[in-house]
Amino acid sequence: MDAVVAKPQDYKSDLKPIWCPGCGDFSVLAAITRGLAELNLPPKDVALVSGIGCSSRLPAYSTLYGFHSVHGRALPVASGLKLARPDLTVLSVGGDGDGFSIGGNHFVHACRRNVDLTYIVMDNSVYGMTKGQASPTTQADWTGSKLTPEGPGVAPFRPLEMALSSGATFISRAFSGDPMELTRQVCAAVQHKGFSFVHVLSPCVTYRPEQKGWRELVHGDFTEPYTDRRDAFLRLLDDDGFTTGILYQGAAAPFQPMPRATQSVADLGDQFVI
Amino acid sequence: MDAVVAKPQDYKSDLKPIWCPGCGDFSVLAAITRGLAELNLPPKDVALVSGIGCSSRLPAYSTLYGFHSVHGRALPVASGLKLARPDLTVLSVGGDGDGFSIGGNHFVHACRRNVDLTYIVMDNSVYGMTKGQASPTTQADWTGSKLTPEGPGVAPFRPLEMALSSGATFISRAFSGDPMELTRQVCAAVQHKGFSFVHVLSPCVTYRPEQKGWRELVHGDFTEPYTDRRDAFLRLLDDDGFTTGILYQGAAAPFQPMPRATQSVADLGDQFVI
Amino acid sequence: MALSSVSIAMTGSGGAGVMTAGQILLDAAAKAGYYGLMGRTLGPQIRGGESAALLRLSTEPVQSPDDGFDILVAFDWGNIERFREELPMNPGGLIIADPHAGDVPALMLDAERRIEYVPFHAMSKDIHGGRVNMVALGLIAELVGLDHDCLVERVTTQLSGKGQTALDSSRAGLDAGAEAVVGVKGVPRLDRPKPRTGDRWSITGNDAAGLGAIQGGVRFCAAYPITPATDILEWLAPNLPKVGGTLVQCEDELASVNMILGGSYGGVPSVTATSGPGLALMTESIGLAVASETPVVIIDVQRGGPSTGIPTKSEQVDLNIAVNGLHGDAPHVVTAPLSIGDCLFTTQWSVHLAEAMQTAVIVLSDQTVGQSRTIIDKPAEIAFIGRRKVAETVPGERYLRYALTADGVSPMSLPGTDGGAYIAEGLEHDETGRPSTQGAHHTEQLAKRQRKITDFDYGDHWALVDGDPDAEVAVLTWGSTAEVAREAVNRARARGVKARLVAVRLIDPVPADRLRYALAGVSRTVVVEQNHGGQYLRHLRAHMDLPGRVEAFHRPGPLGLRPGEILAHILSQ
Amino acid sequence: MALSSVSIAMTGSGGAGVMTAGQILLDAAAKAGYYGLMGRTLGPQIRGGESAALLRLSTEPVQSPDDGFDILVAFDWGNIERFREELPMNPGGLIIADPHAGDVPALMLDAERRIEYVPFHAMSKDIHGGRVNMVALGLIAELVGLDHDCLVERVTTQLSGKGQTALDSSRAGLDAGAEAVVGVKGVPRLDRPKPRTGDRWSITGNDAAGLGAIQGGVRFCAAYPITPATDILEWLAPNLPKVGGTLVQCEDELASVNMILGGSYGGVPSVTATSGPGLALMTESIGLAVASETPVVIIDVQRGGPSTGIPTKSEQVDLNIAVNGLHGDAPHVVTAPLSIGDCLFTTQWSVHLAEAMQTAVIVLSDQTVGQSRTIIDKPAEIAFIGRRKVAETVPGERYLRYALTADGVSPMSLPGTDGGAYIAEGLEHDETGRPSTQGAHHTEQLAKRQRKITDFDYGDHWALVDGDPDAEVAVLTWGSTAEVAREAVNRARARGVKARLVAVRLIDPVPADRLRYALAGVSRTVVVEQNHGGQYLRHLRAHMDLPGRVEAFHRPGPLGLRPGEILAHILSQ
Ligand SMILES: Cc1ncc(C[n+]2csc(CCOP(=O)(O)OP(=O)(O)O)c2C)c(N)n1
Ligand SMILES: Cc1ncc(C[n+]2csc(CCOP(=O)(O)OP(=O)(O)O)c2C)c(N)n1
Ligand code: SF4
Ligand code: SF4
Ligand SMILES: [Mg+2]
Ligand SMILES: [Mg+2]
Repeated sequence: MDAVVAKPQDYKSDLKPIWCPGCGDFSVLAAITRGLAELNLPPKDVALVSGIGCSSRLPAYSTLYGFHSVHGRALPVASGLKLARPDLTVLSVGGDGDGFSIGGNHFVHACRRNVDLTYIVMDNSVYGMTKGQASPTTQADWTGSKLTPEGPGVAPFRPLEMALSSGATFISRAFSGDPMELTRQVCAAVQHKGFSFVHVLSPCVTYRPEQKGWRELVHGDFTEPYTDRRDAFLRLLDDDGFTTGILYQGAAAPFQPMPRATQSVADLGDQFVI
Repeated sequence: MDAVVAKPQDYKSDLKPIWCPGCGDFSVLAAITRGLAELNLPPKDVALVSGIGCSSRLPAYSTLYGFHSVHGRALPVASGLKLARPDLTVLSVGGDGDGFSIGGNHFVHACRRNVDLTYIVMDNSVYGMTKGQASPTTQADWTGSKLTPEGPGVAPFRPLEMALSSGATFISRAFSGDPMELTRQVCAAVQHKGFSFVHVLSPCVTYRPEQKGWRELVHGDFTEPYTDRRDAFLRLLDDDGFTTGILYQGAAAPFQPMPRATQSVADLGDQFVI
Repeated sequence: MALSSVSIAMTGSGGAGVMTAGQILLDAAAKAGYYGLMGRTLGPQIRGGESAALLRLSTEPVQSPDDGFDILVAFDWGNIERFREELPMNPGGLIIADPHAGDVPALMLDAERRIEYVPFHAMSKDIHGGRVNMVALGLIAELVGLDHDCLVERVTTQLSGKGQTALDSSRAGLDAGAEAVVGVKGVPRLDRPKPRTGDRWSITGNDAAGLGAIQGGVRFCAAYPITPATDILEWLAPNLPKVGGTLVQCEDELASVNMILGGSYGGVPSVTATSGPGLALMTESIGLAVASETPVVIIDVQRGGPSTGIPTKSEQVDLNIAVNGLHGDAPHVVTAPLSIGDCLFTTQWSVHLAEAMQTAVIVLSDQTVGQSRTIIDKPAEIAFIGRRKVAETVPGERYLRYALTADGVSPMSLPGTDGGAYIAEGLEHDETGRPSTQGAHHTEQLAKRQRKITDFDYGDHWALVDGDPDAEVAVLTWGSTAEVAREAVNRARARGVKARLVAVRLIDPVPADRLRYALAGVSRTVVVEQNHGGQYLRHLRAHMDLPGRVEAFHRPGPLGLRPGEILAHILSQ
Repeated sequence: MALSSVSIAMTGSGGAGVMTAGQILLDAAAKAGYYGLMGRTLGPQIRGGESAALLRLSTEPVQSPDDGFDILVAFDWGNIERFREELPMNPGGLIIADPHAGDVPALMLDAERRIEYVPFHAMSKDIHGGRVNMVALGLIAELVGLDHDCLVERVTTQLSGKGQTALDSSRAGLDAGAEAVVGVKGVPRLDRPKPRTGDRWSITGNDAAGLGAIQGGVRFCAAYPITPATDILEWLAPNLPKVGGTLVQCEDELASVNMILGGSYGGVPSVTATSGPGLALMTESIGLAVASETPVVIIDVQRGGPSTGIPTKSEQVDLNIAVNGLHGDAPHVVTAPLSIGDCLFTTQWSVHLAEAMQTAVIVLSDQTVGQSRTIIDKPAEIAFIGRRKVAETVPGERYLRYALTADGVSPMSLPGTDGGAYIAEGLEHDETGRPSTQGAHHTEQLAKRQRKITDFDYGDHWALVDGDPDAEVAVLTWGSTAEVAREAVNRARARGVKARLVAVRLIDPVPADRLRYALAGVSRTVVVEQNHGGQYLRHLRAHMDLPGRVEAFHRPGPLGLRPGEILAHILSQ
């Protein structure tokens, strides 16, 4: 495969997605396969790790290695895999509920830890898989769920700000309806050395049909990535949540890889000899 | 008790703390009892909820109602208590490991949820109770733990920034060695309507003896609380981690209290009648 | 051919309105005086996938499915292979298919099958705004002998607010369907309903669980959505506030269970609902409930396992974790509702048990009872209301939160009470609640926590025992398989086998004496459950010797157990 | 009076150097040719609290404590009531106290007690830089007959780097202590050590577990600190990198277990270590390991429970959760080391089992074996190395990750292998790994996952069986109580009772056939364990009928079981 030029189809499996027609996640799948093809990464050397949710079904629709883990735990699984197998390209994908609600702690600590992997969150401000409850990014006054009939009543989670505060070294936002920009970000994120976070606005046409209107709201104003956290912060304070582009790219060294052996296992016991 | 003026001793139990002599947590206990006395809150109407750690032992040293829960879960227990019993004054206390490591997700979501309670974290940048491992606030190059002999290698967690990004409406920092300021903050935090977060630098003299030097580093430069998130952010970008005072106080409404009954239980079944 | 019960399946792709039609049929039958139940099965697709409504209508109260279906109405055959096995047909059962959807797939055919083609699609096209499901509904109702006016009335109620045009076209569809019956032969018809008085309810197990919780005294719920438990929460969310309670959607299950610990510590009976994966996340803090003696109720609506498993299908597979999933020696209580309707009683009783014993109660419901709907007579009032032994404290006197009482239950003081302050403690402690590592304190507190569970008087509610006093065979089961087992026992008895049903609601502690008494005299005990490992049988064995020959009868999901297979087992030995 | 073993306890407040003295004594004895072990008990204070070093020195290999102590040396009596019960004395046992610390407290006194006062404190004051613990050490060594030079040599090694002054004062302390012996009467002395060749190790169970993991092939560890498991991690952290591996400190246990799932999916054998509360948090993802067939090893160093319980003390209380704590039908493996030294073998074997069966293995160690130190002969090399059945994939051909093989183990492809890509899946799936809700797939995968565990050949390692071929009594135990039980059996046999020890390493699956064989012929089976609920006995009952009369012998901690109480039970019936 190394010599030949890879095509996006090489990365797509023949399993039919369970997604609703029109779901934003189709574009994300397409952008990932296109991005990997552009980077010409052999499918056998790439792994996709996800949690549980509509979006977390994505790995099965690829020809890559993958782990469809449990709800909220994609990032630890992905981190363990990358730490144990630094030779692989590791991506983690999932939803806003998976990543920011039940998986919120791992998100924060993965940003801090800076393991060299890419995390793509398909944010639809809803729990699609469980049929339409509020997620952390849902507006406080959204009354569309029977579970929170008066609205969740909680200020929405700010993914980019949280990533920046937590120490992520690559932060971007894309819209599933702009596949070229999304593909560009996937490529840049995969190439980034360290933890990269791509926040994708990916509409749920079934439980949040109004999100079809996102197309009108999105604007590509993060033109150049900031390299200074301060600047990125200042920029974010003006953010309306619909600005796309790469916000920030820092330069911290990625987290420790597997070291080379310097001693044989047989000698390890020597330390116990009296 | 309402008529009489409360004294700090009224809030202190006769149980001898397990803390090491010189531990910063003694001052935090003193500040809490002093603050409650100043506010003249009857001990029977105050509850202290904690997780597990040296600092989390604090409730037992008070005469208040308390819940010594499990590691990392103080905030949900405290939130549940306050939501079910809005008449009580609820405080939650614990350590940096309890609050920012295993309890990190609850911290983030408690800041967002804005339940009317006060969270006091005794931060010593170490796991005291388990004998000295790195915590999220430990410097990346601290080699004092056998578990991370080369240092944790991870950028420290920024409690104030995280609280602000997560949506907390009261954020302050104090030093256990400045009991007057700490007491002032406890009082202000308890009086704040909504979630209040008091970050206390509280040295661990046993596993981080160098923290005795914090006295020299601390400076009280958050003089007036900002009321605009932007200003607070800008201020934090210059923070060295040792600035004390009340950084921010916002005005969002606290999370939903228990409503009044409008219907009898007996009538609830009517909806199932065909 | 008139029957006391008829079973009907309707299948079709999402959007075809299978579930709506099923619900209308059930409610219309209820109005007409019948009983019945409706289960549902869905494909993995979030929207537009295949689905089936699985009904049984009956002249008598019924909460078990029949062995198979008498009528299968297929709007189309999309992905039928995925749930073919969930659509067993009764011998001589009738398939009604639409020629528009093509031939009946081979895998639906066997020797005994009869097929009729009805052009639902074409018929609906003839009606302005016509829908396939209404035509089918009209046909089915007429076929099984359900009063057409009743049906029309129900549809009218259901569609009120959708405007006259919608009503008119639906009505036209129902009429067209009813008229098409003449072409269909060999139709099973229901007996006339018996005259009954009093209200009847149409309710799902999950809604019933929610109502049971509130009737038991619950005013606080904190939870995280998970299939198939979410409906309980979605019912509680708007209903709790009506009675002065509240529900919080949490960031995860760790938060849920700890929030209800907080609420309960405050004196407000509290509940959460989840399924296997969520229960697994809660066990550390359920242990805290046990150690700190804080009453909480956790409803686990079981689904196919292990791991994420089969979220939309049913199994009785979380008995192991519910009973033994806590670390340390952590006695607590596990219950299981015995039917859709019994979700009400069992949940209410469980709140009572949790409050009375100040412990954690795990209720093992499952997808089958939780998400099925049934018609029941309006339930009688249930006396059980969660009542804690509240401490009478004396200011100035030391209050012993964990006092060593005879029954093991220590009066609990509620925050706000003078002289009652104490620390709810997860560390081992002495009677005051102060941490202690001493063996004496440890042993006495362990014994007390055990005693209060073991010595409690659970009354007659531990199980449903029914059948022959001189039975030779006992069918011993638990939870949602009870009604299936009951039907099997009744059929066996009708064939002259002396048989008894013992359907257990109290899973742990094992009510060994009562079980021995209930099983007295039988020479065979058939233990029936729907899982791969035979979890209940192992649990029983761990605690007692069962009388007679013990026969394990269990298999995994997704197809629910059927009376016929249990009957066959009973007869085969 | 010369003995083959002498037991010594030293107690004192933090800072008195009790633990240092204990460790030096043990190592010096080892150097002199003795065996022995040292446990430790600590108060709740983080620093400066009371503590005790609990030693037994012996001419023969020994890994069980004796019933009580022959000598108790008290530097002071601070908070002695908190751990009095952990300091049982042998009949005629000698208390050596410092008059400086006041009278011997009443609760230490009973009829058989003998007391000698030695002014350690005053003696140490006479030495420049003198320390109480060195004086005591000198005295004890001399009392029990340990060569003074050996002791001095050991102290010298230990203190090398602390400077000559420290050495000189320590030496002076040892000398002074040794000379004080003349005033002390009625002293139990050790027999001379037997001559032995070969290296000996001084090792704790937790260190041994770490070494076993690495020897088994582990190269990745992710974990969160928790008492009493942290030492395993603290040993692994610097040692894994030496052999090309790494350890990550995680944000919590949810992260730990999922990180090792990731590492293992990548082909690197992976381990985590925790205690009860952490294990509880891990069960959801251990279920994922089972369903996705990803090998992982979880070492649970058990502590007193339930909930936070008694973190620093030992109990065998997590059997329930380890065996049954997963939701769904989730067969996996549970093992338990049989002694401090056996932590090495059992952990290594467990890595082998996990890799061979592609499943989760939970190792039930505990605080007693984990944090005690023992002297053993250098262990022989163990053959077991984790080896996975790796798939031979053919690019272009569909790889069946979850192929239905005869033994249930499906060859696994590792990322980077051409043609081997698959999705590790926690949803139920077919052979390819694609999600499926079909009963046929579910049943066949459930059966396969069960079969690979049940049918595996565990060899002779499932237990240690020892004793009389014609035994009448079997003492059946598991994990860390094995050595205590062995001593009880040996004492019973010395008294003419025909007895056999069956100490089980393989807790689940229950090796029923092997157990029946091992218990064949006995008329009594005494099941010994250290917990309140009799968890192992219930587990065995759930799976098999035990032969003969079954007698439960169990009690909770913190005091470890003693050979004498088991012996008494054996003799009493
Ligand atoms: C431990 C656990 N809790 C809850 C669930 C139920 N659940 C499955 S997916 C999901 C939320 C999915 O939302 P999101 O991550 O935003 O994905 P989406 O479906 O919107 O793409 C939930 C709550 C689960 N599978 N496991
Ligand atoms: C689930 C669980 N994991 C781990 C532990 C072990 N543990 C107890 S306290 C603690 C850390 C305490 O650190 P911190 O919260 O900073 O408190 P400190 O002792 O420093 O005051 C840990 C890891 C536990 N009790 N429970
Ligand atoms: S429910 Fe929403 S998120 Fe899920 S597949 Fe459908 S459109 Fe996409
Ligand atoms: S170990 Fe540190 S944090 Fe704990 S009590 Fe001692 S000084 Fe305080
Ligand atoms: Mg979503
Ligand atoms: Mg700390």
